[in-house]
Amino acid sequence: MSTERERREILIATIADLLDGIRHVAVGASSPIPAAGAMLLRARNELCGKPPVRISILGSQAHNFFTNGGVELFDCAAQGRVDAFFLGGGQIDGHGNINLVGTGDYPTTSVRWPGSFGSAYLYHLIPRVILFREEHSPRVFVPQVDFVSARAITPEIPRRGGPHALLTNMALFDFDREAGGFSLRSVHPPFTPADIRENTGFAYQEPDVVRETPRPDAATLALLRGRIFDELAETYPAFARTMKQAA
Amino acid sequence: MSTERERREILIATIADLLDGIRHVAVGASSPIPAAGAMLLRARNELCGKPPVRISILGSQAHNFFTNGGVELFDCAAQGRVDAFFLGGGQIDGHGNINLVGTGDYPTTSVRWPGSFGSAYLYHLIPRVILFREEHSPRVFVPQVDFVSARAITPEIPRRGGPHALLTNMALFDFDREAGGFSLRSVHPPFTPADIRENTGFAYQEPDVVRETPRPDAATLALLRGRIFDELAETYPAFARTMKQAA
Amino acid sequence: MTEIVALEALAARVTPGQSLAIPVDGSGVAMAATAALLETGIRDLKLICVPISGMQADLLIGAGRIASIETSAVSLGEAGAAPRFTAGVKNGAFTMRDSTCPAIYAGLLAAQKGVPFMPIAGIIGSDLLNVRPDWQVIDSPVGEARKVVVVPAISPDVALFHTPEADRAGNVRIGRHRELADLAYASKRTLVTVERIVDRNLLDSEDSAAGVLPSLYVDSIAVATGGAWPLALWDEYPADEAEIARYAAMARSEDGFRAYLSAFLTHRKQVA
Amino acid sequence: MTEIVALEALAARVTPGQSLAIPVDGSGVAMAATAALLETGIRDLKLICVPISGMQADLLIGAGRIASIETSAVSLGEAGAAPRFTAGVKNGAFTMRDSTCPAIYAGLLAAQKGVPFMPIAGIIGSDLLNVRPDWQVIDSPVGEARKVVVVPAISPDVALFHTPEADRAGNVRIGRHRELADLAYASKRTLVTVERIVDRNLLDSEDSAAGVLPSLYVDSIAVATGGAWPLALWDEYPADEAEIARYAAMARSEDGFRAYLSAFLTHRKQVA
Repeated sequence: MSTERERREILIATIADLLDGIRHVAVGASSPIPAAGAMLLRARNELCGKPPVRISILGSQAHNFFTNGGVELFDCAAQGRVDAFFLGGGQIDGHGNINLVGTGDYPTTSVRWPGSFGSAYLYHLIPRVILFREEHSPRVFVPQVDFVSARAITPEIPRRGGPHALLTNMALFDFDREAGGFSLRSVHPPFTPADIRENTGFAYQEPDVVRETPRPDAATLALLRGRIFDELAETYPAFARTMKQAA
Repeated sequence: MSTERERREILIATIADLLDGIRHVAVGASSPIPAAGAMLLRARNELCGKPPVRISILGSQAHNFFTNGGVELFDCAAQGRVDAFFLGGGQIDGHGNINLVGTGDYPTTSVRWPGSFGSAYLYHLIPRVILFREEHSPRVFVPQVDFVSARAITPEIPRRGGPHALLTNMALFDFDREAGGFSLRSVHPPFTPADIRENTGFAYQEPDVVRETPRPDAATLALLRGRIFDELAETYPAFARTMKQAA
Repeated sequence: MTEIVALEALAARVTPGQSLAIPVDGSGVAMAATAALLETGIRDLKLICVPISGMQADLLIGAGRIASIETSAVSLGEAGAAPRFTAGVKNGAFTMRDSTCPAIYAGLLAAQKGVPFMPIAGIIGSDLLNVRPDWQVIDSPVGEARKVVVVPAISPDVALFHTPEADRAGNVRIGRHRELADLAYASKRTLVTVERIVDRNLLDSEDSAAGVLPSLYVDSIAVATGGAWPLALWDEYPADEAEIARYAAMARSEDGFRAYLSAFLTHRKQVA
Repeated sequence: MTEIVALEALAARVTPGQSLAIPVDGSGVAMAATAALLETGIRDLKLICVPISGMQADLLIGAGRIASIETSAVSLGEAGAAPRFTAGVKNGAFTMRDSTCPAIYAGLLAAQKGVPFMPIAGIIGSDLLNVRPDWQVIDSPVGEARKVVVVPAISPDVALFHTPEADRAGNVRIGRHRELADLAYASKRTLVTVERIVDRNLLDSEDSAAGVLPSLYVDSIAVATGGAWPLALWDEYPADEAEIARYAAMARSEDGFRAYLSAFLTHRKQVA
């Protein structure tokens, strides 16, 4: 249980680092770990006197700065007023493309997922899209997605948006928009680069020496286990309770 | 003074008749006579148990059913939810085209009027546009407008909107969309068909016997001078006061 | 003008073969009206989810009432996948029209504006463009020279949703949930269920008027207390997560779904 | 985040050559800020009236501060024609971009949506299409086959308006005047003057939130009591018709306009 908590804490702290420098991050519904990461950054910036961070959480009342209905997030992104967002995928390929629709032949796919949501649009418009998928397996990380819900790179048209990093239960990858692929940045303890190679179905760049993803320091953990999980409880009570209990 | 009031009362009653059968009429700002006509129809329908009439008056708080800002009237018209509207014009020609921009060579026109407002759009979309221009002179009613702010007929594209009638201080014309021109329906007393011919710069159909525009009957006058001018006072206090004082 | 009718009469306004637009969970989903609609024997609905749906779509799908669905996703959220949707897609039980959230809003906006199509940012490179031949990529005819996706107008026959209150004139309080207004503007007919009818005129004060959908856009209203249950309604009541999880579990099988549906309809009649 | 500054500082955020979007009379015209802006020595403004203007545009025109104007009309309403506008058009004192109200909204909407253009109903047959070569008539690329006008996006550098109140976080109450939100969404920077700053958070209750422009879209706020005078501000105060009529009369001549302008600026400084 404590391991599960530590796993989540590394993810949350990593997300806070990935978001550093942004002014406005939007978080989808049912995304407690991204939301906690965003809240950690907000608290940290506030404590260091750095610029404030605005967090929009879809479906939340308290973290809702929108007054123009469901379309406002999308308009806001088109206006360049959203700096970061999170996307997942039933499949994610080595080109950064994501599949939220299903596997096999469309439309009577053998596995069907809910659908593309806003991905096809937001991937073009939000500069720092963090791909967040906890399950790290060859089933998820494939050479080529069966259906491109959202494409990572479209050289034929200018765009400000696209993937920034890929964070999983095992590792953190950077995305290189020029090269159009991922490179391994760090591996979460206790995993090794070999574990990553074994569980990743697509090719990626691997540095000679692979760093370990840093564990959150004591100050970060104190902030996380206190204020952040309290703040999180408003939107994700069950998740916050579990994290608190594990402490 | 009483003559001026009678002139206006005929216009108001004529407008109520022209609006008969509509469900929603929009009235521009600074249009007390069209507004009074719409209110007369509304009161009459209510008294006879006929379907209710909705009146939107631009710039009024009490007659504002819109909650989506300045664009809502235009959207509403595009959706087919506005049945009638009023337009004027610095020039109106025999084809029903109106000019709200100016005379002479554009852009440095010799006479410049405020501009086209929403006319270019609404003329296409509102089925029963009533052209209302009190001044009846060859200067206003020209063979061909110098600038077409809004065109009455566009055979190349389907449209639901366009001119229904032209009402002036002297006469009422019907507009025939097939023929693309006006025909004289009635002349307000004390004018004669010859007066109309003399003061109209465009060609129009004239029946062998030209009717006189009916004066409002006693019941209509009572309604007008009582309830309608009271209702009108909220939006057009000065106009309503003048009409009441003249009574 | 807006009619205020019984829930059954409201449901009867929807006829077979019509396109029906419904909002996202939490925005104000008319679940009680959906039960009443199922009771009418409705069929061949062309469902339009604005921009996604959950249990409401899954119930209509499982009961075999839809001919097609246009949506950006169907999901039960925390409770996982929507079982009847997933099964139906695999069986080809209905025509699937996959979309992406802002494209649904763009289609509705085109209808709101009375134009045949709407341009939309992004999307280029997505396989959605392959499976939606009604979408195109064009060179912008004016303004900045660039490629842009265009989608056709979406003009639903009927919009159906649930909100806390309406007044007697038919004005409906939608608060910040302006997606409900987007639905109504674009639709030929709008049916609304409410928790309650209030006596005051919602357009009377500037503050309350800002959160109102005017009666001009509302055809029929019916009272349905707890009308979004088991889904959430704003700050009125939260989702009944246990009930949704129970649905998710039962609806995994066809038989389980039938049993749930039957109990759901019975429950609705008892509440009414 | 939103800054709360003095009126002079707010006016100084507008720089020469920028495009400046302003709302229609009665919606919330920032007249006090316009006086402050005139004092900065601003010039070469590209004025965008959403969708028309009155005395505000006429003052800026008369003072020789605009390079171009895009508008559907300039008029003093009951007080008649806008004298400096009328004179300026005849002299070719600025570039005139005649429009029609919904086309201005459509251009702003394109900017709000991040697309290069917007289709719009109607207009076909109008001479506006001849004098606006940046507008085109195209065959709809998808959906219903028909001709439709397309207009380019309008992305103002600055939006400037006045409303009754803002909170300390920079949320601005706009009530039903959603055209003010349309302005802010489309503009790169939004400057707002208010009658007062309130201590409560305007987003806190669902009812008041519905009529709020979130601080996300608001760059600078300044307090300007009576900031719309002599124009009306919603239900806060009516227009000062006598003052507007006085302006209309004086501004008929160049000298009269100069005298009015000088007194107007002096009056504003005394109020502040």
